[in-house]
Amino acid sequence: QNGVRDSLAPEEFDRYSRQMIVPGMGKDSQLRLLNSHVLIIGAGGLGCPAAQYITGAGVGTIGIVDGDVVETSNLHRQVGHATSRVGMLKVESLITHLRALNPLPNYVAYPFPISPENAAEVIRGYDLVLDCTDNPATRYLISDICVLLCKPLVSAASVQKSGQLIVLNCPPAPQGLVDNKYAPCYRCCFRKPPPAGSMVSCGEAGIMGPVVGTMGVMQAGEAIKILASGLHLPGSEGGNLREPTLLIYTYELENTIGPFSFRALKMGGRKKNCFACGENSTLTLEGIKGGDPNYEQFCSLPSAKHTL
Amino acid sequence: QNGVRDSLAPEEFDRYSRQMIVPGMGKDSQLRLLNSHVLIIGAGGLGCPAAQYITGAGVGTIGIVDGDVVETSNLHRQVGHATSRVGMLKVESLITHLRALNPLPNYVAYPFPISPENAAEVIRGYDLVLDCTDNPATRYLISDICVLLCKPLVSAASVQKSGQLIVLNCPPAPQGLVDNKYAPCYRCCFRKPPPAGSMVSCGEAGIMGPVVGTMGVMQAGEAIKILASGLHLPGSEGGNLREPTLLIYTYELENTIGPFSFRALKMGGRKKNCFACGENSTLTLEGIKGGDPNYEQFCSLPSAKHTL
Amino acid sequence: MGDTTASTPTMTAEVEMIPITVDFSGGLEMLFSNQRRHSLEIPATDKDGKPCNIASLIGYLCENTMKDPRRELFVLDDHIRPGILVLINDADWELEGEEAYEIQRGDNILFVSTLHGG
Amino acid sequence: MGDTTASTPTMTAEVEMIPITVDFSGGLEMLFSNQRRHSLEIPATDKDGKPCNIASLIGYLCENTMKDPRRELFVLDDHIRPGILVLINDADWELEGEEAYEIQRGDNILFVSTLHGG
Ligand SMILES: [Zn+2]
Ligand SMILES: [Zn+2]
Repeated sequence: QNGVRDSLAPEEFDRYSRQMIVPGMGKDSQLRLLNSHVLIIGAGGLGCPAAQYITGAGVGTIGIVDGDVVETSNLHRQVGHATSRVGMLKVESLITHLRALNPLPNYVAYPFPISPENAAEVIRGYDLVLDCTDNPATRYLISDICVLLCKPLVSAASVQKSGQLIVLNCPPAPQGLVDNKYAPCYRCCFRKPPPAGSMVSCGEAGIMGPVVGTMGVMQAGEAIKILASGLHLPGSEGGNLREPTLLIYTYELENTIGPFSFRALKMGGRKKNCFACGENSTLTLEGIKGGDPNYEQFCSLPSAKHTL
Repeated sequence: QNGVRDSLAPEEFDRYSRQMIVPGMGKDSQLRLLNSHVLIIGAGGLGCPAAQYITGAGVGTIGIVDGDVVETSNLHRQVGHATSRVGMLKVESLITHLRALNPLPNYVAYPFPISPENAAEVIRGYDLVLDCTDNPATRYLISDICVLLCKPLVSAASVQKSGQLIVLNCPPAPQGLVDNKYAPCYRCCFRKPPPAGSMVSCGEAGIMGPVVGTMGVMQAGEAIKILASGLHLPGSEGGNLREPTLLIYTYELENTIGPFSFRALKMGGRKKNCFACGENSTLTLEGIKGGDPNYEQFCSLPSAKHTL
Repeated sequence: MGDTTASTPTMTAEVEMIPITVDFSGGLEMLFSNQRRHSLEIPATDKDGKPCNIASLIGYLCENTMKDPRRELFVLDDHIRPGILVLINDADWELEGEEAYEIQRGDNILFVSTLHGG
Repeated sequence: MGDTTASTPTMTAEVEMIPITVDFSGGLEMLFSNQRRHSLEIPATDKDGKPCNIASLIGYLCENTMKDPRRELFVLDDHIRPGILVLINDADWELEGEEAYEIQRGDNILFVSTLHGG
C-alpha cells in the first residue's frame, strides 16, 4: 500500500528505542521491520502471544487469519482476547487488543479459515508466515504454499504439556532446487501425518497456557530476527542455510524446570524426494486450488478416539 | 479474605476446562490454583506476560507490585499495557488488562516499589513470589524475605538478547537448616552482585521483546505447576529437593533457533555458609526493615558506564 | 542386569548387552509408564545374530518396555507409526540411516510425537 | 595447532595441549569477539608444571583470547569478577572445586554473566 519507509518518525524512535539500542539491531533493522509484512495464521493460543510481540516490535503490516469466534474456554491461554469479546470473531478481537498496544502498524483481518482455495491469495503479499494453526491438514497446506511462493515459515505447535518450534524454508529456495544447502520445508521434516485417531486437538486433549504461550512468543522471536537481520534473504552463494533445528519443550507438572525441559534436535536440509520442494515435485498453486492434493484425505480428520 | 474453595462454579469449569483435562491436572489442581495467592513483583517486561498466564490459569488472588507509570518505550515488550494508558501507574494499567481477560480472580495493587521497609508486609500473605524486577538490590531483598518467610520464589531476568530463569527456595525450608537436600536461595546461587558499572538496566542496554517475554511466560509456567502440583510443599522426608537448574536463553539475531539457544545449568543445593539461609545466618526481618543489610550499598547503583 | 547369566529361552548367556537411554516426548511418554527416560540394557545382537538396529529396538521396546496395550499408537505394520520422529543422539534418524542404524553403546534414542495443536 | 613444534618463549615444544571448548553467554560474548563458542587447545600444564586449572585458564583467556581491552569486565584482582558464573560441563563450578578444578581433555567451560533486568 504505502511506499518503502526510509526514516523513522519521532514517535517511532520513542516507542522502539529499547529494541533499537540492542547490539545488532539499530535503525536499519528497525526499518526492515517497519517495511515487513507478516502473516499470522491462527489467532488462538500460539497466535495471541506471537501477535503481541510482532506488534510490539513494530512490524509494518500484520495480517491475521482465523474463522473462529472467541469462547470462554479459550481465555486461559488466548491472552489477546477478553471476556467482553466472547462471541466476537477472533481476528477482530485480537486486532482490537493489538491496536490498543500499538496503533502504528497496518492490520489486515482475514475472518475465515485458511483453505486450499484461498491460501495462495492470502499468503502472496507477505514476507513471512507464522503457522499458529491447530490441525495437520492446514499445516501441510500452509507449508506447500510457502514453498511455492518462496516464503519463510515459522511453525510452532503445542498440545497438553509439550511444545515444538521450527523455522522452515528459510531462506526460501525455488521448488526443485535440491541440495543440502537449502532449507527444509514442513514435509521434509514431517513426511507423513499421523493416522487419524492418533492425534487430538487442544480442545480435546487440553493444553497448559504457559506451554503454548512460550512457543508463541518464541515464534515471534524467530520472525523478528529473521526480518530484522534479513536471514530469509539468500546468501552470496545462494544458500545461507543455518542448522535446521526442531526445538521441543517438555513441561513436567511434577518437576520444576530441569535439564530436559528443552531439547534442540538436529534436522536435515531439503530432501531430494520431498513431495513439495523436491526435484520431481509436481505440486502447483493451480493444483492446490483445484483440490490436488486432497489435504483432508491425506491427513484424515482428527478423532477423539485416543488421547494422544 | 474468603474461605477455602472446595468446588468450582459452572463458569469456572467452562473457563478452565482445557487446562483441567490435561493429564496430571484435574479438579484438585484447579482448586489448588483457585485457593492460591501469587505475588508478581514488577509489572514490566517479565511481569506483563507472567501475569497474563497466571491470570488465565485461574490463580485466586494475584498481587502486583510496581511504583512506575507506563511509558511509550515500554510498549514494545510490556504487552499488558496500552498506548491509551501511558502515564497511568503500571499496576493499575496491568490489572485493567487482566480483569478484562479474567474477571474472577481477586486483584491486589501495590502501587509502590518494593523496599526493605515494606517487603515483608507485602510478601507475607502470598504462597509464591515471582521476581520480575530489574535490579540486583531488589533481587537480593526479595530472596532474603522469601527465605525468612518460607516462600518459594520463581526468578527470571533478561537484558538485550539473553534471559535466565531459576526456581528458588522450593520447597522452602527454615533458615539455618542446611543439608544438600534443601533448595538454594538466590544468594546460594549468586553469592555476590556484579560491581557497579558492570551492569545495566533494560532501559540503558536495550531488550528484545520476545526474549523477556519468553522468560516471563515461563515464570508463570513454573509458578502454575508448583501450585497445581504442590511442589512447594515439603516431601515426606522433609526435603523434596528437585534438581536446581538455571535455564539460560541466548537469542542470536544472526541465527535462527539452534542447538545452543537454551542451556540448562546444574546448580547446587542450599549452601552451609549462605549469608541468608545458611547455618550461621544472622539475617532477620527486623534487621532488614531497619536497614541491615544495606542492599543499595551491597549492590551499589547501576551506572551506564559500560554496556555489559 | 549387567552381566546376568540366567538365560531366557531366546537368549544365550553369552549375548552381550549394551547400555542405552531411550527417551519419549510429545505425549508418547504416556505409553511408557509416564516415564520420560528409560535406561536400558539391550542385547547387542538379535536372535539371528545381527547387530541391534533401530528396527530391532522398536520390537524390543514393544515386547519389554511398553506396558500400555495401545501398540498402534507406537507401531504400525511393524514400523514406527507415521507422526513419530526418531532421533539418534538428538539428530533426525534420516541423517543416520533410519531403521538400519546400528545401535552403539551409550546411544540416546528419542521418540517424539509430532504435535499439531495450537 | 595440535602437534605444533614451533615453540614460543614461554612454552617448550613438549608441552602437551588439551582441546577444550569455552563458551560465553549473558553478554560476555561481546568481550570475546562476539563469538559464543571458542574451540581452544590449551597447554596441559602451566609454566610451573602444574596441571591447568580454572584459575590458569582465566589467565590464559585474558592473554590469548580476549581482544576487548575492558578486562575489568571479566577479571577483578586476578579472579573472575563477581556476577559471572562459571560452569564446568554445565554444572556450577562450586560443585567441582571452583578455581582449583583441573581441566580435562574435552571439557566445556561456560562463563555466564548474571542478568538483573526485566
Ligand atoms: Zn520439502
Ligand atoms: Zn541461601
